[in-house]
Amino acid sequence: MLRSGFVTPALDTRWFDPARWNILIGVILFTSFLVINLLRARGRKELYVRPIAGLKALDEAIGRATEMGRSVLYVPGLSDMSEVGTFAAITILYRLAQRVAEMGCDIDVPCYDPVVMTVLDGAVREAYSKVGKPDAFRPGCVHYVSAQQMAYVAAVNGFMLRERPAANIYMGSFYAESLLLAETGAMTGAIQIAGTDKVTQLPFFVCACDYTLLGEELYAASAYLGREPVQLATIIAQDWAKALAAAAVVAALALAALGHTALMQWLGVA
Amino acid sequence: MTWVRRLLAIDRRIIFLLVAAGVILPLLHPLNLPVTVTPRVKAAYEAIDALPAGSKVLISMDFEPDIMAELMPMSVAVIRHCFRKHLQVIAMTLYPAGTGLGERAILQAAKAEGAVKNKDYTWLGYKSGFQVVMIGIGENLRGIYPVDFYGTPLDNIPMMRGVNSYRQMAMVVNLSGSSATDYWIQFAQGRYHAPLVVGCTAVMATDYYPYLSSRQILGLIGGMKGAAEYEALIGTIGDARRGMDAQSLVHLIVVALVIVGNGALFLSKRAGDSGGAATGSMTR
Amino acid sequence: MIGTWIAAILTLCVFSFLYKDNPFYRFAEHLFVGASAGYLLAVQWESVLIPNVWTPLTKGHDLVVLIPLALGLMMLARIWEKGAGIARWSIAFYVGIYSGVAIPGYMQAQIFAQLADAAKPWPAGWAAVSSALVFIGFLTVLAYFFFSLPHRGVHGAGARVGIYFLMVAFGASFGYTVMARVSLLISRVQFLLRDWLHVLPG
Amino acid sequence: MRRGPLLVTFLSGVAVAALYFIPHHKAQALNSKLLEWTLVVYAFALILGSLSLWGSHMKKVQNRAEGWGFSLVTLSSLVVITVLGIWKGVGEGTPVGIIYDNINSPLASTMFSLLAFVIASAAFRAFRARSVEATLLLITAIVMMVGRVSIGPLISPHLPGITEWLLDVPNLAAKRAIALGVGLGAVSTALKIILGIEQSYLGRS
Repeated sequence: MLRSGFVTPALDTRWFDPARWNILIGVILFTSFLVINLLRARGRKELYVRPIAGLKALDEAIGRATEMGRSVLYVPGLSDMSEVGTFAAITILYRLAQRVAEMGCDIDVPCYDPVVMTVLDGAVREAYSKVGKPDAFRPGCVHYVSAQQMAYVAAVNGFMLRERPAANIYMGSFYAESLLLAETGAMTGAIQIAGTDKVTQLPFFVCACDYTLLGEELYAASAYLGREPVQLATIIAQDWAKALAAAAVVAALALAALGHTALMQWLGVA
Repeated sequence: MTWVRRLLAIDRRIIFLLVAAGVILPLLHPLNLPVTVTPRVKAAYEAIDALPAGSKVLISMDFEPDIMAELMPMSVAVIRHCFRKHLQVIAMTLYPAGTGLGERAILQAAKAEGAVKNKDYTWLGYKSGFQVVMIGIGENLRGIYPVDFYGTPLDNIPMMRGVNSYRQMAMVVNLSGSSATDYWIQFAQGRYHAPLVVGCTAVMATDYYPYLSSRQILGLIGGMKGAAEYEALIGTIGDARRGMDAQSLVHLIVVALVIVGNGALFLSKRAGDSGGAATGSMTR
Repeated sequence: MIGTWIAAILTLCVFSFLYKDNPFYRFAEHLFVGASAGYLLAVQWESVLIPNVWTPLTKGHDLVVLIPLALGLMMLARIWEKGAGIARWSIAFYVGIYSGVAIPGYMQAQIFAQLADAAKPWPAGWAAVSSALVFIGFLTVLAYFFFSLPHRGVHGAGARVGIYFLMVAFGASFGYTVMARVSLLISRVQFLLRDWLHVLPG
Repeated sequence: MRRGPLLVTFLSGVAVAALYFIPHHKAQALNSKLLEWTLVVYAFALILGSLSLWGSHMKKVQNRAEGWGFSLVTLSSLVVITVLGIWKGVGEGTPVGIIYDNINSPLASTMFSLLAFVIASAAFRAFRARSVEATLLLITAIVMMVGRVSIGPLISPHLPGITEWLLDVPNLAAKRAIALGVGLGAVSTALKIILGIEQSYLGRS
């Protein structure tokens, strides 16, 4: 039966929405996991994280591009800052650009979102000067192409066929255009590494690219590339949260089977 | 075994020619194959069908020309269904490029069902901001849309009197090909608890099954097949059903290609050729 | 009529990309980049700069609008080399706002909504088998995504099963998507055959 | 020079995150006001982006670099449509509206339709039974493809049911676990930015 309507007071004057307790506790718990692991990471030199094939391949890809004297193409995704996948694309490029600067090969970063372009331009300049080669930075390598999905893809596809970069790297939030980019790149024979948080596009990157970072691996990538213990600590915090989430589901199911559905309700109210 | 190796590495362009033939031929000589209605599309149809006459339905057509193929016939079918049930359609879009399409869908449906502007439907047009618009509609519709697409203030439109947020709307229908749907779920349904039906491209549909099973959305129309099913439910033959014949043919071509590819791989393996070194992700 | 001809010729220019890169495709590509950039600028002018900045400032004398205007101009300062330092402030604001939106937003829609759904009691009878499989799939794919544990022993076996679930999920998604892509081609061919060449009924 | 912007990120981030939990109408008004401000910043960033686009193509034309004729096409269409759009608007019936329907729209939907071709070539290339995982991917995709079109039910009445099951069970399970992981990764990334652990977005002039 469809509810006829929902009654909320004309002007809400509450200072806290009790229905959102679970979200608040979730945020507090997660922040505490993060802080605890940051403190633990201070002293430690090396933190174990399992190898991710796609990230090892990044070094090979840049090496190959340098040997062949051809450029690396970095596609930071087709979304703006409201998608956190775009933040991941920024943090990954910052560390990747340092390797590119060290190896001395060229990098091209066509951008979809103008705000992301300004951020990436600054991040790549920072990367070049961090490895002591500020003058090797080629102004214009990070450039705005179009904030229209298919105009962007048309331009990047044209670039791939004409400039023939040796490695195509797709990181960030992608939508239906993912396969059009990846399959065009496959036609040119470049080594292709992709990573996206958009679940719908994972099958296409897995099929068309050589290596693919699945969902959460995109967010772990920048920490992996940086190897700084502080960054790796945030990944361990994510693992703790995953373990807690899995335990909460198991507990809620077990309790519900025994008749107590309190935990299940608590998870659901939002 | 050279023909096997040639088969393994068919030139892409031959595959492209096969796909082109698979689409063009059935459009020129329709096969009219049957359409089976799936539960999720039926749920969307029933959620709208259950609304009493005169209820306000907010329809947000958040798609651009590049995915109008699936969502245009779907929009026309849903809007025609609303007009038949004498529901009052408030239509809008969150995409600048969706303005022309949304208006065309409404005019096509209105012509077919004899609906009248400002009495049976209001076209609000485009407003940028995604979440800002959705939160705005929850707080104060006139703050976001002071006037409709044609510049008429909402207060001068008979059907819009008294309508200023989700509370006065019996249903929100979001037809989208992008993350707009996630935000409609998060804000319109999550924050303001508006009943929500979603229509989306086939590729996105699988990701919204969790939201359907958690009752965050009441129905889900997925892709051209969903649109064809909806056309069948309201008894019309639109572009969706004509396209389904071409779909069947192209799907069979792709399946045949995959089988041929694996057959060639099997033969070449038996002949001792390794069939190319396996590098990279799981499918290599 | 001319419009249909222009659209049809541009459609063929893009299709020519399938054969190989050629001047026709390159023309369509460059026209598209320019036209879409121009269109988006005009849309922003009409739907943001005028209603959210110009009108409140001139008509409503709403001085609060000076803040976003200032942030916008600081972003624009980036055109000059030394302007990047100034632009950093509006980038910080922009990034801060959307990080703030993301934390509760993702916590609710991506985390708690999924957990609530995963914790739903299983239906009786045969459907329980499916729910059990969903539960096992959920845990094993999660096991695959653990970073700080090597894929060895029980955890390794779990991750292995998780990969199988992932592959079935990707296969299902890929197969499911073929239809959506083919429908895009169907509508373009319908445009060429019906609106341009008039060889289709209806 | 970074202390100030980092503070702005922290304050605006914490403010908006907190406002999520405060339903007070004044708080929500502030929340939508802050989001509205980002629209204005985006508009100016778009102007900046378009100027950079103009600059890169203009340089190609001035140096008569290879393909400068095509850059002229981009420059002229950019200017014509921006000026016309600002002058006469972009809605249906305006000059830019007509240009949109006959240039932008067909180009966009035709680029999109190329996916029908590349999905076939990708399927042919990737669906090879080379390993257990690849075989699972291949079989599921074929069952899904055949099951979803009108031919499916003719082959076996259970096929549509199987495709639904594939989407309701394995696909749902894997997607839910990935969504949970993405959610945690996103919250972690956003937190790193607000707390200043991740500063690469501030870059260097």
